[in-house]
Amino acid sequence: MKKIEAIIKPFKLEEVKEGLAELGISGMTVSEVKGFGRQKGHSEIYRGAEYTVDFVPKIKVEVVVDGNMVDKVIKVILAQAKTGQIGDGKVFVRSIENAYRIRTGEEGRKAI
Amino acid sequence: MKKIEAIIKPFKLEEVKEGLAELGISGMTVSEVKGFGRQKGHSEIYRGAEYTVDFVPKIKVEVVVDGNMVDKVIKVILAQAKTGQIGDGKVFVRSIENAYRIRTGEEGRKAI
Amino acid sequence: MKKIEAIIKPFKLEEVKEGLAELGISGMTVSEVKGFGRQKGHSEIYRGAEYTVDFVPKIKVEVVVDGNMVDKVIKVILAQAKTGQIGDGKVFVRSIENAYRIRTGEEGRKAI
Amino acid sequence: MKKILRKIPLLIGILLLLPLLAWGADEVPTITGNADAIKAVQTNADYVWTLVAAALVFFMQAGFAMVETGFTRAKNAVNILMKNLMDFSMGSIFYWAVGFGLMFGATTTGWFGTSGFFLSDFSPGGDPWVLAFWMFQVVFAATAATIVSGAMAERTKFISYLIYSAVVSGLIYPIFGSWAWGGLFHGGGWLEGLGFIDFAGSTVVHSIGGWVALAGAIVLGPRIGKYTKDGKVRAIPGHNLPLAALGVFILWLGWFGFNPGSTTAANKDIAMIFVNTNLAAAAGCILAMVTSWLRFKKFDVGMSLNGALAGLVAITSPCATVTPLSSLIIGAIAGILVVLAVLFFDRIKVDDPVGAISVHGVCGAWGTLSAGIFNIGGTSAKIIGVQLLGIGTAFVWAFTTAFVMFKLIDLTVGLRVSPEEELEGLDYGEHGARAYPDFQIVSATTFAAGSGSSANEGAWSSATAPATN
Amino acid sequence: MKKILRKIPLLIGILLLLPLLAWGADEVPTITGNADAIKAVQTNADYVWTLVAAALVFFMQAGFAMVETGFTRAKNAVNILMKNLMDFSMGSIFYWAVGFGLMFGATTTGWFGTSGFFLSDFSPGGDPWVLAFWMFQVVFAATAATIVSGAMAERTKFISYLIYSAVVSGLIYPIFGSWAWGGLFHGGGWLEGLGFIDFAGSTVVHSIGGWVALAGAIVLGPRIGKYTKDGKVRAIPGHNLPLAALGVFILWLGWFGFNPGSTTAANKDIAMIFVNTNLAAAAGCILAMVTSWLRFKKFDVGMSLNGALAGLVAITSPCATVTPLSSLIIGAIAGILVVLAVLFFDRIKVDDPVGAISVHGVCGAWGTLSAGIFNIGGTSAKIIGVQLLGIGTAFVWAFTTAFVMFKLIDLTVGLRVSPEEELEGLDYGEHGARAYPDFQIVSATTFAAGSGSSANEGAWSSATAPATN
Amino acid sequence: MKKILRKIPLLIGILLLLPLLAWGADEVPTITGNADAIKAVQTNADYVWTLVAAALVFFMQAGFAMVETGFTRAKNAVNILMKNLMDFSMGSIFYWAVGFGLMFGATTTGWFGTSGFFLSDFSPGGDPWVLAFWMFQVVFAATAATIVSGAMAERTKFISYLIYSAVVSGLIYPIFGSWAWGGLFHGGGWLEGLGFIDFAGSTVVHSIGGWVALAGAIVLGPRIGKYTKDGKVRAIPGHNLPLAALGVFILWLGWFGFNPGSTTAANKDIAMIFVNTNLAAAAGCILAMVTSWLRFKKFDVGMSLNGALAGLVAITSPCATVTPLSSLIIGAIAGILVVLAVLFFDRIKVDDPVGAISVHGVCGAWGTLSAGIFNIGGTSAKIIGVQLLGIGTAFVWAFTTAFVMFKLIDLTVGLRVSPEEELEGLDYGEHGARAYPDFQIVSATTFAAGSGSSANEGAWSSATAPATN
Ligand SMILES: Nc1ncnc2c1ncn2[C@@H]1O[C@H](COP(=O)(O)OP(=O)(O)O)[C@@H](O)[C@H]1O
Ligand SMILES: Nc1ncnc2c1ncn2[C@@H]1O[C@H](COP(=O)(O)OP(=O)(O)O)[C@@H](O)[C@H]1O
Ligand SMILES: Nc1ncnc2c1ncn2[C@@H]1O[C@H](COP(=O)(O)OP(=O)(O)O)[C@@H](O)[C@H]1O
Repeated sequence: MKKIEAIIKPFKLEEVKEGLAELGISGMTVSEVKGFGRQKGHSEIYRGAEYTVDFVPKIKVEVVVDGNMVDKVIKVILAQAKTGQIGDGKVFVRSIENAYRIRTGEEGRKAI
Repeated sequence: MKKIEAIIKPFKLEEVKEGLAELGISGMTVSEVKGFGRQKGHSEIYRGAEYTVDFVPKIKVEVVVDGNMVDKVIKVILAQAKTGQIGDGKVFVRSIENAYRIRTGEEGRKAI
Repeated sequence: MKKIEAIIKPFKLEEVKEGLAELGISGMTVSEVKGFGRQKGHSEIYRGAEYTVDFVPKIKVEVVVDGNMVDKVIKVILAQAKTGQIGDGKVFVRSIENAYRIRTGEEGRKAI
Repeated sequence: MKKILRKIPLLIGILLLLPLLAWGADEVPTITGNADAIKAVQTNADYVWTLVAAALVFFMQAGFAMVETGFTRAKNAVNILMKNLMDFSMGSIFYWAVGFGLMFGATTTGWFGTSGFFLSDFSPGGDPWVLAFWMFQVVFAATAATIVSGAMAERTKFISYLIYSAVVSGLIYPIFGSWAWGGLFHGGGWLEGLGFIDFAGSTVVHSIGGWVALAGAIVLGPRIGKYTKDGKVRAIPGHNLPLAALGVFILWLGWFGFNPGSTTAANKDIAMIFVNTNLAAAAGCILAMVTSWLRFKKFDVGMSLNGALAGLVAITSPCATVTPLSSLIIGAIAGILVVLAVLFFDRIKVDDPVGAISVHGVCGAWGTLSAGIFNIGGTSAKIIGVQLLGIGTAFVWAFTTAFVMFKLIDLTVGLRVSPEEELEGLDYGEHGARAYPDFQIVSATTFAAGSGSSANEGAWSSATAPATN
Repeated sequence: MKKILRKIPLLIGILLLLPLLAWGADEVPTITGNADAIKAVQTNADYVWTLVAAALVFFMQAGFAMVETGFTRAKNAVNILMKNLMDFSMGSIFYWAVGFGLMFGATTTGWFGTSGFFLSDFSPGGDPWVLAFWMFQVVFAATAATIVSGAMAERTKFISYLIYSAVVSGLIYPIFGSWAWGGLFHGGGWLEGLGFIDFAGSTVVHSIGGWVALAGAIVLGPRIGKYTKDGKVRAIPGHNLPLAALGVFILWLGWFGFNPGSTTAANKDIAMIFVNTNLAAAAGCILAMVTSWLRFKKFDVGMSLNGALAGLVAITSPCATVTPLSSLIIGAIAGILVVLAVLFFDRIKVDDPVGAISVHGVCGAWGTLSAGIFNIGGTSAKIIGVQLLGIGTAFVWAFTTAFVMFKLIDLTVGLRVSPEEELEGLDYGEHGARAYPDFQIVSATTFAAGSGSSANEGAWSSATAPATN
Repeated sequence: MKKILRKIPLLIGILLLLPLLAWGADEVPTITGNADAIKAVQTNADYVWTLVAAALVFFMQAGFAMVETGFTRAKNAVNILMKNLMDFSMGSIFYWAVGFGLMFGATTTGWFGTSGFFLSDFSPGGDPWVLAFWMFQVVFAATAATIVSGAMAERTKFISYLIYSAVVSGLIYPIFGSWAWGGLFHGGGWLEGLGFIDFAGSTVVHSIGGWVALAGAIVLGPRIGKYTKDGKVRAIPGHNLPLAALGVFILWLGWFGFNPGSTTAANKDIAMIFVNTNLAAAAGCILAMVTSWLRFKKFDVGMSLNGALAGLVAITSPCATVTPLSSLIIGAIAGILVVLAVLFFDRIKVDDPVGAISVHGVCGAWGTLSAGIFNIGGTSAKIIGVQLLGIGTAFVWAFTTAFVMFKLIDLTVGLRVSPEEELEGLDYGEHGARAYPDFQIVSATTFAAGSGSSANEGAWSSATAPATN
């Protein structure tokens, strides 16, 4: 089992979600993060003093899938999250040793 | 060392925390996430237009423990976070190469 | 490739970010988390009833770097995030199998 | 006092409609003409003052809405707002149709009025005083109703709320009101006949509202999570204290209509009422802060805000008949009382999210009693006895009728939402909405500890199988 | 009615400036002296009432600001606040310089006034009535302008906003106003000459504002993401419903200045206007809730809030000339109407984030018509005909001139921000600021689904290449 | 002007208490009876106006609370709210006990009054004018005190706040007030004797508040993180701009009581004061926006809001004695001035989170000067000289006494919270509470950059060892 973690632009979430759903992926976990990278945050002004918000809002999508699905999932994410502009984000892949479904106690593939 | 990551229902956090504390686990890191899965979000209505919030609020609990604790920790989480209803969440296990305590610079087991 | 995950005190973020920037690290992802550990949260009072907030706010910094950078990065984080007080946080290291840049589709080292 | 107005001859009626033309260039002024014109101008001033005061009292609805929203959780904010909006709207209609007639209509029995329903006392071209008076009274009726919503917040079915809100402003409030205030218009009640002093309604409005709230909170039971399994009180903090504070400032402002406006006449009496109202509020606020500091070693904001309201509620009855110094003392005692009352009701497991029972019920009773004790013209056992009789009658009437009403509602449509809906928040269940969709919401209680609470919610959650969260 | 005031001789003028000294100890009062003094006191009361009412109407700016902010997204909150702040500020200056003269100046053509610019009707030491009257009128002019901002929210360039805001309060509103209300001061318009009834401005203020808003929303087009690619309506929920509810309460309060203050005289007429205003608002609120419940099986908060405003807008025209019962009916119909109108405009793809067109345009027209139908003195085909003529004229005038104006602005400075700025929020783009920097903001729409919407935004995003987000 | 009232014989006193019964059916009106009745009606109108205005000024407390809360960080919101609540409550009590007597009591020295403490000028049954007057004055005193809290926000100990708040409203404000306004009641001060014009208190209230604030901000020093180690200004953005904007609207409304209410009489003068107040605010708001746009290329919301307040503060002194056109100019200059002043104080490292010193201190001084320059009756070197003398005296008096006071507080109970508490927020440290427990809070500054700032906070944090965060 692998965990695929994608850092994407917030307004791309819906497309990514739909792409994954079409692959038959039934679950994912999403969170709000702040990204720091080539894409710069902007300067704001508050009563005459400027300040730079270095971080830009991003969405982190985490999906745990069976090994054989990994390439498809990555392909979908790369396609759906792309605008071609700086700041589109990253996809990281790593392995997971085991998974459990809390409701049933099922383990491994059956859990996801 | 292993990292155990559990996605649970928010109102189960306290029970999970207490269960882990009873095992002698001294630390954990928790964050707000949104889950997408079998459990569906609900439809809301705003001035006559409906919209569906696909994601449901979940809590992610991350605990890094020594290898020999893993099974106990998983057992506790599976027990404490369970309601038996769809959406109870998942537990994922993966290995960690090393850990450090920032305050002291300690490394490995001593750090957690 | 390795992923370094640091749980730090929120007001240390800027120093950590600057330290990493000096190393030439060009990106990172940051999120708000709540920590539970030796450092205790505080009691609040609301119209006569006390309640304890067990969790303290922390920042999680995630950086994916090439293997040869790992030690330098850890050293910088340990130095910059330290106050010497309980609750300074942890650094966890784990390996990543692959990384992609969404904008270009680049893979591996080139993606980070 | 106002009755005399209705006897002014038609000539004057016309003068008033065309106040300036009355002295046309060719008309020679006369002494009696002048005298009539003077009365007409004073009457105009009375109308302006009474209606401006009514507008200020109306604005208290915004104050209640903000206080109650601020003192409860984000997931129930829309529900609270809707309740406050609806109790004024429903209250206006029911008070127009039924309540005003019961309260101020002519009475044969002395127990309630039987004329003036649907504002039938007014006919086009006739004396409009009944309209000005109604306007001032309707905002009072709605205040009584809105007090209740705070104590029953975060767990009451919306449809049940609509029902009881109509009953409170259409029946429970006006019938008691007729006993104490009927004589201000066409009625005449037995309590006022005995000399009961309740100038602007510490009892008539606030205690009545407070005791209905008490009945409601008892019938409903506490919110899930308010008590641990071993019965300890858990804090459920309000989600937006700036809004709550804004609400208190708005209420304080509104009280400058509530109390001095109760003269329903533009005269010099209002000066002392203003000063008394303000000093009592200030003293209540300070003493509640000090009391909370002595008890908890923190300057508690919730208690301080409630303290200001406690002082205002207490001075409502005596505001026209005590000295400024007495007002300060009355307010100060209310400020202490409200802190103790909040702790008391928490302890006896009456869960009142905003403190409405303590502020309006308890301090309303105290204020009414204080009107007897500090009476500017001296006090006596008889005066105090009548005050106590009024206080007791209000409790018995409001608590009993409300208790029966809530039980009936509970047996029919049901009073409380399901535990699932309560956990998830009433905003979704009743209104399909969220108050703050662009903000990341975290329940304060998610990250808070409370020994035994988990078992409590856990017990519930395995029993009732929540589909959500 | 007020003209007579300016004929009061100088002697009285002095009396008024020194109202009490006039009866010095040694002066013997006379009958005519008394008669003059009575008029002076009544005049003082008129000033106080008119100006207190103006203050209440001014406060409606806060109400509009809160309603509009609450009903839109967090990322545009600063922009909405700035617009509301600026339309009152700019409006004050432009109405002072130009608008008041066009509306109330002496007219030869009957189409607009040509005197009284820059408040030139006032000279130090002269009769200050023009100042009191101007103050009451300027808050009305600003109301008309501020209505527009809601319908055009979340996508309009700030600089273009400043321009159209000046044009609305300096030209579009006052010229129409001169036709219906010019005779209240030095002017005299053709519509009022025909007997058009619009006591406090359902048409003059609200419909004018609403139809300008309609033109603006059409020229702008809908917000990105409001419709799916197959044309289905998507909800874009407002981010702070407690603020929106507070805004509605503030507006309701302000209307107690708006309607009864339009007497510009302290007299008994204001009582019925107060009651009518209140009953219509209450009925509108309830009926909108019921209608929303019948349609969606939920007690919709947005619709209920709009329902209260709908009732208020509708009763603005007839408030002085219908009975309380009629007011209740007028408000109730407005409450139903506003729900249907919001759904209608959504369906025909006119995107009005706060419902301004439905509330002010549609219900303003209904209210004006109802003033004919329910007229207390009886109705006739002629009365109704004149009302319809007024309603139609307002639509043609406001919509046409506004449409041309918006097109011109669009062709020159541009009316709409770039899609990048719209997606990111106008707060950063126009003001370099965020409304809530300490809160974690999540767009409600980020986690919401809407079939086909992704393609919609996707299509956009690949076409226009957003540099941010 | 009001003194005459107190000479009205007892007969009239009774007439007023029972205004309508006085003309019973059998009583024959007389000329002198009528004349007396007319005075009585005018007096009633004066009471109503003065007290309605006082209510509006009271409401400014809500405005200040919202502005100050909105312009500071979420972690200190409860603290700010408590301060605003308490300065009015404490101020009411201390002004009742001491302040009013010092300011308006009979004086032998001409430096302060020595009678009328504890409202002893009033006795039951006597003339209640002193109560109406006190009510209007107490809300002014509290305004002066509340101005200070903004400049000292986010770092002042709560207990120290309570102390200085009492001193400001009990001593510093009333003693200066007695010099300029004592003659409005029993006193008589040297400044008013020279002809100093400060109709509603640009200097007496606002500059006094502003200069006390300046002293406080200097003694406290800037907030942690406000300056980088190389001395650059860092922005610490306010956390809730919609609340701040609401606050400004409320203040603007309140000023319609503050300025025209200062007539303490219902007369025609109030019309020009209303218009002047409004035009100055509008011009200040626009010019501040334009100035900010010229400087930063953004339409700055914080500056625009402060600009409106700047215009209001400036027109407070001259509002009754300049033309509307002059008002517009005075407000416009204030709007420019406030932007420059905010930048100036930031640069000289006086950290004023809400801009209170610039708005109230600087623009108060400008307004007072402008009353001399634009005086409707013409100006002269002497007039301007007296104005300058008043401005200078206010600065010296307020700054010096406040500086000494703050130093004394600092040496005894301590003025500033610990750095740990400051970093964590005063809400927890002082009040054990959070303003928004259901929201995810992120400090704006956590994710913001500022060169060198880390070193700054780092230096602190290793030195003082924070136990939390
Ligand atoms: N080395 C890294 N480790 C973790 N996250 C990273 C790293 N580099 C970039 N990111 C994340 O990816 C986001 C996009 O990166 P950025 O450099 O801005 O653009 P691009 O993806 O187009 O190269 C960043 O905002 C950050 O969240
Ligand atoms: N493949 C997955 N990868 C990551 N997270 C998942 C995955 N599937 C489910 N989840 C998380 O687990 C939560 C619960 O899953 P769900 O399918 O709703 O119910 P259950 O756990 O009972 O099967 C989801 O809300 C989501 O946060
Ligand atoms: N076993 C663990 N697994 C995951 N996170 C942990 C663990 N232990 C501690 N943490 C995180 O590290 C933070 C700091 O730990 P704490 O015990 O308070 O102090 P210290 O780091 O000084 O030992 C905690 O708040 C929590 O977020």
